[in-house]
Amino acid sequence: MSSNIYDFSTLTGSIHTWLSGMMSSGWVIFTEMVLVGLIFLLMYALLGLFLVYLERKVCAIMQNRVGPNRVGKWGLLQTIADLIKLLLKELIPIRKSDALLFNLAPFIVIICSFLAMAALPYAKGLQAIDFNIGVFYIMAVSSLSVVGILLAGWASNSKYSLIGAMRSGAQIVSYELSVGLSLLAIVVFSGTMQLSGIIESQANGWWIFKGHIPAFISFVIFLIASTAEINRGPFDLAEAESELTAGFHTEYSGIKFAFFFLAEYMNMFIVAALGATIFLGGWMPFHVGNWEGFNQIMDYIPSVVWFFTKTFFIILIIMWFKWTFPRLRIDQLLTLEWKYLLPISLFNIVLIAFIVLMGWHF
Amino acid sequence: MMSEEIIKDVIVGEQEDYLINLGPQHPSTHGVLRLEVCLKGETVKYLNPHIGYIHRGIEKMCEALTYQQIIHLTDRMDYLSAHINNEAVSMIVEDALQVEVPERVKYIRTILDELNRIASHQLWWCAFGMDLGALTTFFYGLRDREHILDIFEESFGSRLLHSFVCPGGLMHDVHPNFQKRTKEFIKYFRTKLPEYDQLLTGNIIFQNRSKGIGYMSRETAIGYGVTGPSGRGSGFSCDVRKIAPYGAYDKVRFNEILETEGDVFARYKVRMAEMHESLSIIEQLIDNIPEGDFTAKMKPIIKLPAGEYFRRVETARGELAVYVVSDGNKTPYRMKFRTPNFSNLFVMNEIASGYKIADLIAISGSLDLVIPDIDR
Amino acid sequence: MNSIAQYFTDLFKGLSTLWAGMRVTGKYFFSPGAIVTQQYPENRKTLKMEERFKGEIIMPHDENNLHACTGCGICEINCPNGSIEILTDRVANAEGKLERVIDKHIYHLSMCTFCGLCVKTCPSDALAFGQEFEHAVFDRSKLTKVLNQPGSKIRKEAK
Amino acid sequence: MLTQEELTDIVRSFVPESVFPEGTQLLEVVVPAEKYFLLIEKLKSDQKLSFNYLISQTAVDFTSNMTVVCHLESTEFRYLMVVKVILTDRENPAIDSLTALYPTAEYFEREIFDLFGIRFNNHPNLKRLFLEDDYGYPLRKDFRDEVNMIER
Repeated sequence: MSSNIYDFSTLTGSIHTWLSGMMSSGWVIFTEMVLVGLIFLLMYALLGLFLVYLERKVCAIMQNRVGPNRVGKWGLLQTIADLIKLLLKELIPIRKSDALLFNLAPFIVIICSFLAMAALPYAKGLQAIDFNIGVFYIMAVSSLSVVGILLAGWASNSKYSLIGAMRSGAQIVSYELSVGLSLLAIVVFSGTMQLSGIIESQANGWWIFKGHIPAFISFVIFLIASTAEINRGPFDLAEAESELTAGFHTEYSGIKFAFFFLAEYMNMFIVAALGATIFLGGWMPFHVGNWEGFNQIMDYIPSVVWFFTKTFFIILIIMWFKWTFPRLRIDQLLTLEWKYLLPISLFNIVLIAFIVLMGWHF
Repeated sequence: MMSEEIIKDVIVGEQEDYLINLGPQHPSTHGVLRLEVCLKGETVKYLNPHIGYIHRGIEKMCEALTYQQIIHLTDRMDYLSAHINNEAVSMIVEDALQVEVPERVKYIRTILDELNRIASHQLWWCAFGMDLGALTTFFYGLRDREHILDIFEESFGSRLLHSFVCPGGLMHDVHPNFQKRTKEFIKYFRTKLPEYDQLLTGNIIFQNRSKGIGYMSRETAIGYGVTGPSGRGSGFSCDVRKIAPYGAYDKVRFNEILETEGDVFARYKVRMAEMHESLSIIEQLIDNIPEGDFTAKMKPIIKLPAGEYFRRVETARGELAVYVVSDGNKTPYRMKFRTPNFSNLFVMNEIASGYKIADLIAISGSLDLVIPDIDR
Repeated sequence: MNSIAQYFTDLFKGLSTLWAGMRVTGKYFFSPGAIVTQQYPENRKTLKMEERFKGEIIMPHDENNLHACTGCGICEINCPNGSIEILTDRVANAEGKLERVIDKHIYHLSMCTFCGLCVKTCPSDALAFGQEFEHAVFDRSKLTKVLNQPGSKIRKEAK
Repeated sequence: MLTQEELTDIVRSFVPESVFPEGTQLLEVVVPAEKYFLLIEKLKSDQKLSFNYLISQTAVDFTSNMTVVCHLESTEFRYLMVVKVILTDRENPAIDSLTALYPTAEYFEREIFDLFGIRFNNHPNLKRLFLEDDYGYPLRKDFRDEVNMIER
């Protein structure tokens, strides 16, 4: 395999050596952490804003509308204007609410999605921390956000919020299983939980192509279950605009509401990125067997571009779901999980284990 | 102090009842309706509708207005079938004075009735989809409804509240383009209706959400006086167009859509089928509008002979009955509107108890309530 | 066995209905030509209302600043909301007789429901519907309009 | 199908005191208040009539009396009938409730109570429907509201 020409480890390595020349190793680590943190914060905010814009544009076009088009070219600055508005809005304290938990909840939600971003490989050599249990880590961290949602619902002292939060709890706890099992399928294939390892194992073909039909089934299950896990339509029962007005964040205003809003979109980005990494080869270019010329051309496209293209492809699919389907009812939601997704994914895992055992995969 | 009293007043159930107020401002009540819902977990134990937030006293206002002036008030009851409401009052005056309305007027009124019915059902379809969380339906429905509203605007000058009918006929003749544009619309909408089915009717999530929910038996429907598509979804044959044909309905062939399941999906199917049926009614009439006058000869001041008059029409939501007591003056002595939504609303407690709160939204959506029509 | 077959047919049937819906939205996603939104303030120049559009009540004046209103007050009687008030004067005409002419034809746009009764019943066709629809103002009193232009006179029909 | 005369005879056999005014648009019957519930119960349960659909129930204030007007329809035979009760006591008018026969009557009667102040005996939940508790009865002819009413 020809080495990827856009390897970020050379860049990060040179920054590291440059910093090491200036200060002691402890300070180097500290400076690097601050730098990485700042970059992530910036990326978090920009990506979140862009995703909100994207969602509004995508749904507008699907609905024969134009979408935001007044602020900036094609309305690109619309979400920034919205952000400024949200920053300036009054934070309304709720009477008889639990002030500590009420204020804590948005931070829990946003910190969880922030944590998960750290382990994602954005390009070759561009990954904040490469755990050897990366998949497990992201799973664990992203499911923590349910705590924030539950707290928000409980502390709001609002009946709508409470119902929304309880729904969300039931939903995330059950769908976590399917997400886990569908990711486990690829872990079984590649034999590692390290995200960089999983990507390396897809150098000669993505798992969705290499893993026969079981991998494809896992991919579909992952799409459905992760849509449910991030509380997006058709599984947006926790918000359920027409039933619970806004569910768990009914009582939030201003920047605290913006936190929930941003976290929701970033969670969507995280699951899409995870799906792209695990099933679609992450930053790996698209290669076809022995077509050397074709593969060469593909290698010239930077790995960052590959990663974001795949991620946004999955994001588009998730948005397409939301803007097409009606919402499920809570019991149907659980039926779908426990009667369809879970048995199928369990069976799928057994099948994959068998395939791996026989060495039938590529 | 004050608020505590109000809270005490609101909580009438048992101690452990989990009461929530759905409305008066809530995305799915389509207006200012308050449903006091008692929940057990997610299940609705009972509910109690509170109305009157936009009670304007139309019946009292009518007592001070002449019959021509009343027309514009009826627009504002069920604003989505404004034309049909207008027609009801006009017909009761024509009945009382025994005026023979020109054939042309009858044809045009019937076509407009059906266009209005389609527009109303389209808006219901979009709002119903949105109640269930399918937000895209809203824009597709409104996109197609715009074509009807454009036809209305061209002929009447207004899109929603067109006081176009007056006792004896019409305010003025329809626009010369009316026939052409209506035919264009029929052709256009025939291509869009299959999309509605693909997007919502066939959708497995939608079917699971609506089948077997909000069961209303035929007896319940008759007992509560639930008419219109909601009643016909329970097998209650209540189409006034068939029972007592008015306008040009005796000259067209159409079916009364009846479903027997009585659930939300049955009511949905009735409305979808009614759109097809309305299209075919318009198709039968649009080419045969006779030439003639657009209004009968009426005196400028209308005085109904003393007596009582009763007239029923089929609006998009059910049976609108108008009851007038006249003492021979130019204003009515008493005017009563039996509006369809008033009766349709109060069946909610009966059919929504025992279902989930998400079903409650679907049920209230399937009854297709227009709140100003309830309050009047 | 049968139930297992049922399970999978249900599953695939369900998925196919979902796909049918996604095809519709997907089709519109890839056909931006289907966008129906009108860009309102931008298209003001080209925006043309229907000729019968009921925007407001106006009293048409001709080039000599003449109108047709005799001040009979029928529109005032017929208005269900009391949005028309007519103030009349008695002015001596050429023959020295006192004749009724309108001083002010006051129209409260804020109370008007556009039922069209005034336009329909006017015996001299002095009123008409205007096409203007941008009625938003910052002060409610601006919605009270005087329909006859200052210095305007009644048009004398050639008898 | 029964003719108007046959219908009249059947009603008269139920309530001999009933009066049938002449020259009305629909078949009308005026019954005394105490026989009102009985008549409608029989109209509903009779196999030949089965007036099972209460189209509308309302009241009219004739200043000398209050009249409660019910429009009934038989969904099976499509008969229409108007049942009227004249209540001469304008201060405290009271009449039996039809809620036991037609569930929809519960709300029609609440509306009548709200707007006319007619009380219904045996009504399960006789509260005002639209207006505040101390508003008065606006559809009575002697109702005056100095603030909100403009006399013309």
